[in-house]
Amino acid sequence: MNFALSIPLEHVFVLAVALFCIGLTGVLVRRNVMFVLMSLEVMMNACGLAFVAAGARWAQADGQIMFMFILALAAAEVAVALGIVLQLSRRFDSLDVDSANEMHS
Amino acid sequence: MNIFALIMGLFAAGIVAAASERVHAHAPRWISLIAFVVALIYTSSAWLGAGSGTEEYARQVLPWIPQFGIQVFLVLDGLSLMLVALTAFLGIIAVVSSWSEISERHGFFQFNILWVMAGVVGVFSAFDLFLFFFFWEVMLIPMYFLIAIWGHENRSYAATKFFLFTQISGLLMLFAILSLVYFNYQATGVITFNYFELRNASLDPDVAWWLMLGFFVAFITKLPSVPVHTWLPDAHTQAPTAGSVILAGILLKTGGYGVIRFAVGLFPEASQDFATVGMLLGALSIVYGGYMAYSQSDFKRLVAYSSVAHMGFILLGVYAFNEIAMQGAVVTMVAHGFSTAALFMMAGALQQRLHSRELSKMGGLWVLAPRMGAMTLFFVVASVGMPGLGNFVGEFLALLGAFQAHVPLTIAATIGIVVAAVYGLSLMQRAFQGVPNPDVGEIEDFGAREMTVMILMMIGLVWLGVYPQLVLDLSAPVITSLGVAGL
Amino acid sequence: MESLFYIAAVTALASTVLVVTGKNASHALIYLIVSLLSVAVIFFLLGAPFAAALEVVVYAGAIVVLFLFVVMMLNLGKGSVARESAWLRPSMWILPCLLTVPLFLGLVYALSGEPIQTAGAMVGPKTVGTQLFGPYLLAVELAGILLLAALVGAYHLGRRYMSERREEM
Amino acid sequence: MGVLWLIPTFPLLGFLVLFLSQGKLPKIVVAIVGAGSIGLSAIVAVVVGKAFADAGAEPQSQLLWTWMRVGEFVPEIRLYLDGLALVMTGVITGVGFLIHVYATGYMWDDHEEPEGFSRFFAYMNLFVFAMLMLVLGDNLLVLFLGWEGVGLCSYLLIGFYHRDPNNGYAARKAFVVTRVGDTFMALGLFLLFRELGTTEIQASLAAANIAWPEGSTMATVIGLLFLGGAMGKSAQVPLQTWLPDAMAGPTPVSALIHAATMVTAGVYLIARMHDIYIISPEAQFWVAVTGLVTLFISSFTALVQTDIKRVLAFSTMSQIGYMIMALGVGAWSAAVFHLMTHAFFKALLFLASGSVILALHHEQDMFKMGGLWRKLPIPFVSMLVGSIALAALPLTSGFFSKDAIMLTAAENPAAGMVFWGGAAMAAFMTALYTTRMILLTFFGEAKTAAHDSSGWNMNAPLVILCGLALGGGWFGLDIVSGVLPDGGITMHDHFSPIALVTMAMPLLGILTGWFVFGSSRGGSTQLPGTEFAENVRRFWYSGWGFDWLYDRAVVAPFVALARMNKNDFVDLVFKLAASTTRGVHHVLAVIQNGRLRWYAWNMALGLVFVFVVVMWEALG
Repeated sequence: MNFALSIPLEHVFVLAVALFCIGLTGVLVRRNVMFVLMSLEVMMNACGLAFVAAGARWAQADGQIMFMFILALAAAEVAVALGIVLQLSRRFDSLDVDSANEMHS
Repeated sequence: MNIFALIMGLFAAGIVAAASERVHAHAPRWISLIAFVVALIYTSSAWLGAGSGTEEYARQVLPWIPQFGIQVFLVLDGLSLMLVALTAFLGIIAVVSSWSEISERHGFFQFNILWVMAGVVGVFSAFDLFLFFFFWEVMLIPMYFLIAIWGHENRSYAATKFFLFTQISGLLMLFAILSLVYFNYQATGVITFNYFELRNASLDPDVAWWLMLGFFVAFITKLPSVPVHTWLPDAHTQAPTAGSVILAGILLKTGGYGVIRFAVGLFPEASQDFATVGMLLGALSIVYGGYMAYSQSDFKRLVAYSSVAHMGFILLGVYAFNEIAMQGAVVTMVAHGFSTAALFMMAGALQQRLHSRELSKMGGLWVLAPRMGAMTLFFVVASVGMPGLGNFVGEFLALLGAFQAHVPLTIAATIGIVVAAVYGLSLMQRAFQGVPNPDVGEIEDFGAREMTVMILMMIGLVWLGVYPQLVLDLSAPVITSLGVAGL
Repeated sequence: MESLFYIAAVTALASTVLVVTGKNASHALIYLIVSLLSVAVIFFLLGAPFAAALEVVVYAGAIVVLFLFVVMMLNLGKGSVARESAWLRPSMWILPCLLTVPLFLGLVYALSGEPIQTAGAMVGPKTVGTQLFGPYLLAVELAGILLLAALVGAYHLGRRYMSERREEM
Repeated sequence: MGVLWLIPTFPLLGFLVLFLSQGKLPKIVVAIVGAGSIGLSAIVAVVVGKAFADAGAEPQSQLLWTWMRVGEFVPEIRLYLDGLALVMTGVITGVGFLIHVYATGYMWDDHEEPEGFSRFFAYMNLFVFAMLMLVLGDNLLVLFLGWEGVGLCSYLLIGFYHRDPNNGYAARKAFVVTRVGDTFMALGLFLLFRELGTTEIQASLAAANIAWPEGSTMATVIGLLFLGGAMGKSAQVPLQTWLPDAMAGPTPVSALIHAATMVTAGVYLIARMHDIYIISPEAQFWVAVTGLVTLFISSFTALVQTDIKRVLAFSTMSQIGYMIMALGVGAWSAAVFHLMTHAFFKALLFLASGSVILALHHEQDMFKMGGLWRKLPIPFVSMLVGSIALAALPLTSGFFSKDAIMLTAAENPAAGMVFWGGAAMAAFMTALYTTRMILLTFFGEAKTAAHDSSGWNMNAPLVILCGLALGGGWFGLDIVSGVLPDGGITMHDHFSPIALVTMAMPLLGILTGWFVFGSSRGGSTQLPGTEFAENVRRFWYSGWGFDWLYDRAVVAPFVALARMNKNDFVDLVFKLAASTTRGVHHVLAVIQNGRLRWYAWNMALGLVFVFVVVMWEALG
């Protein structure tokens, strides 16, 4: 059974880029660390989409494999990042990413 | 004579001195004193033990990093021996001069002094360029600590300045050393850092000129010569007395030694081409240093600038490229070691008593402390270049030789001795003569300990002044081996 | 059938925008799940069922749930929504958008060219698996180490948080 | 001959004893050591001189040790005794001894520097040592050692009363100005060594005679450089300004150093190096000009001084001017002869004035003296004797020497009448200011109470020096005839017209002086009181404006320059490097502000930038 469609690769890429840019905007705009992390997830997911699409163009498995690595990376990142978020809210009683800034410039 | 043992002994004494502070706060200075006395006796015995006309008093070769042709290659020829003996002697002076000045971390203080001196002995005896550079850096860091920890009000600035100047110029030298080794390797297929082998390296004249410049800049920074002298007044002013004594008496001489041994010794032809510039810098240092010395109001700064002027004679003498002038440079090194060390000791003693180095806060001290006055007078007069004292012999020979090489520059340098009279006597006037400053209460005159070292240095200067032959005989073979033309 | 791709794409975009602009963390997470599920659909349509499954299971299932746990632990209530509104002034969007919009346009321009279709062939889990444990074995190992490190790190960070919480109670 | 080395050794030992005892010896011991060492030297000098004369005045030398040996430069510490050196040694030890004895009285109760008795004699002994090395050294380097040594002692003794900064200033001025001369001399030495390969005096003169033809440029240059050295040491124009200020020292110092011995070192140097000047008449001519200008200028200056010691100082300058001019016109022996007689009468004048000053409690202004001749008979007589010798009244010692100089000068082919005329004018002035000094000091009303407290040790030297000042001219000085080229004092016809005028000048001066200053009995300093005369007086008083000129042309610019650059402009270069680094640090620190979104934004910006560049490359 083959559900695979032949889609213009360009369109998939546009979608990936759009997702990536939305995520990037989120990272740049949000102060709440939770949203920043979510935006990061969006960005990584967009990258994964691009890889999978590229793999699909040649009907090769490599794209999916790269996606899996991105997945692993995202998982690792989220695990650690959420640990930090917990500490942040505990120590500074805030979820502002800048609340831990001790630099004086 | 076992030079390696001497150097390691000083290193070890440093560690023991540092550790001994736990036993008693004053144990380190005794250990340090004993170490230097032993070093002096050991060195002198090598001197006296050898017959006259000896060219090498000791030679030692130990393997170190054979892959790169690096050895622990130590040689004491006349010049080295003289300077090593001076090092040990001034080590004693340095320890005595800060006998009661240091109030904290005695152990680490003496550790630094001993390590600087060990490094200096290494510099004077290393004939492997890598080893030389190693010791060059070894002597730098303890000196940095001496200034940065036990210095006066503006110490970190001065220490950093000292460090940066020396380090950057040292980097140039390292670059020159490595390039020299590389070019020698290209020519011969052998990697070696051995001084004698590198001396015979056949180099393209242009390359040799640039390499010589690398060494030259490093050494004149240490010397120091105008225009890279500006670290010296700050470092001297801020350093503790022992630091100033070592800095003026010994560390500056490593620059002079380096110029003779390496800049000229390794690249005789390139140095010949460079002679006029070298002499020009020398004359410039003499005049400018003297002029700056006059404008200072801080005792130590004044003496520091006078050092710049005196070091100019070394440069002038070396680059005149004849035996008389070069001997003048060598005698100047030794004599300046005595006279300036004594003046810095005096400055330290005054600071300890008055808590100031400002000449405006002195005045009329002769009445309060006649012995200090008389001693200052003697050493000021020596530094002004009075015949019969060591500095005169050095400066006169340097000028006499330089005159044969370049008349206008010698005339300019001779003007420097007038300027020397101006600043020297003005120092004497402002500190010791005139109406006693009412703010100065009773001050303690020199005691037996201080007088002993002062008189030792006086004897040294008079001896150099009336019979410098021993020193001249020591350095003569070295100068001859440089291929300098006699007159 | 192709329309299915475009529907999924639009859903993904819309829900993602809602994630980024949302003020309530829990709601945003739900939108994120929607977005991820849409992407999973697209994976499926691209002939990558294994990736689609992982997207659902790991991303939407594990990672986002982890987020939810944290949101619950931090107890972000109504106050946090108000604070978000204060933090998110409209003017703040201008500068980042000035950056991302050109980036978007540039990337689109760069990626556009002669229209190419995807292969439309299925690459099943078996192929992926052989590849993964064949040429990519070393990378798998590295990923494993990374995950282990993350595990240890997360444990370390979280444990101190929990123990401090316990002391407070 | 073997005891020659003892002559300088005694003063050196005296110095060492006094120096090392750090002023802890009792005063009487100090006096005995201080004066005794010079006395012993004098005795040895007499013995040596007797032996020297008996041996037919053959030059003799004694090698002490080789100073140093560097290549071909092998200066020896060798003492060399010939007639010239013997005369100098005699003056130094003889007059020196008398002055030392006098000083034991003069300095005994010194209220300004009560602790300094021992120090004073230490310096004085060191001075005599250095001076003896100067005249006995057979090597220009040894001569230079003495040369600088006497300069040092001069500095130390001028600044002896160190509590007063003015004295310190005067001392430094003396040292620095003479150092300028020393620099010329050192350069002459370098040049001499380069050309002739030796600094031995006798050897180099012999070599010079062979190497250089008459009129040789090299001889001229070296001659002029040595003349520069002599100018500094002997206070000749234009390096004369230090001598009047040097009077800040105790009076015996002025007598010994700034009248009898040190300041004549320049005369000695030129006399010693006479072969050079004979080779180069041009250099010799400039020697004569220097002497003439100095003697002329300073005799006018002396006329208007108010301080008795400054009068004597300018007088000394002028008399040395005579000596230098004598050397310049070839009256070699006469110059040395005048050096000796001048040492007698000028030492006498200084010591006598010292007695006056002491009696008046350190009052030196002549206008506050007056009428002292009754109260201070011995100083008065001494002063009178010294004055007539200075003025060169016939049959005094000064007459013989000065007459010989002036008559030789008149015969000079280059500009004989100018030399003679200037010298005669100055002789007139000398008599004039001497008369003025005597009248102001000893006649007229008493203005300050005097207490004569001088003991035998102060009076005896005065009496002996009186004898020498009067009779010293009969020595005749044959002893130098073998050394100097003119073979002794040239005998002139004392009854030729020019000789008669020469002889009459001093008498004329005294008469004029009596007429001008005697009528008012010392009441007025003024010459006829017009504004012009007052300006002239001020100009003369300032020493013809040399100090003014040097202050503005040399001292002030140097000091201003020094003030300006106290912080060393070279350091600015390095400070600039440091401050640049610091500035860059501040700029970069703004970027690193710890705000995550700022970092992210910059990362994105970088990404866009890289992307744009890549695209640009790909498309372009």
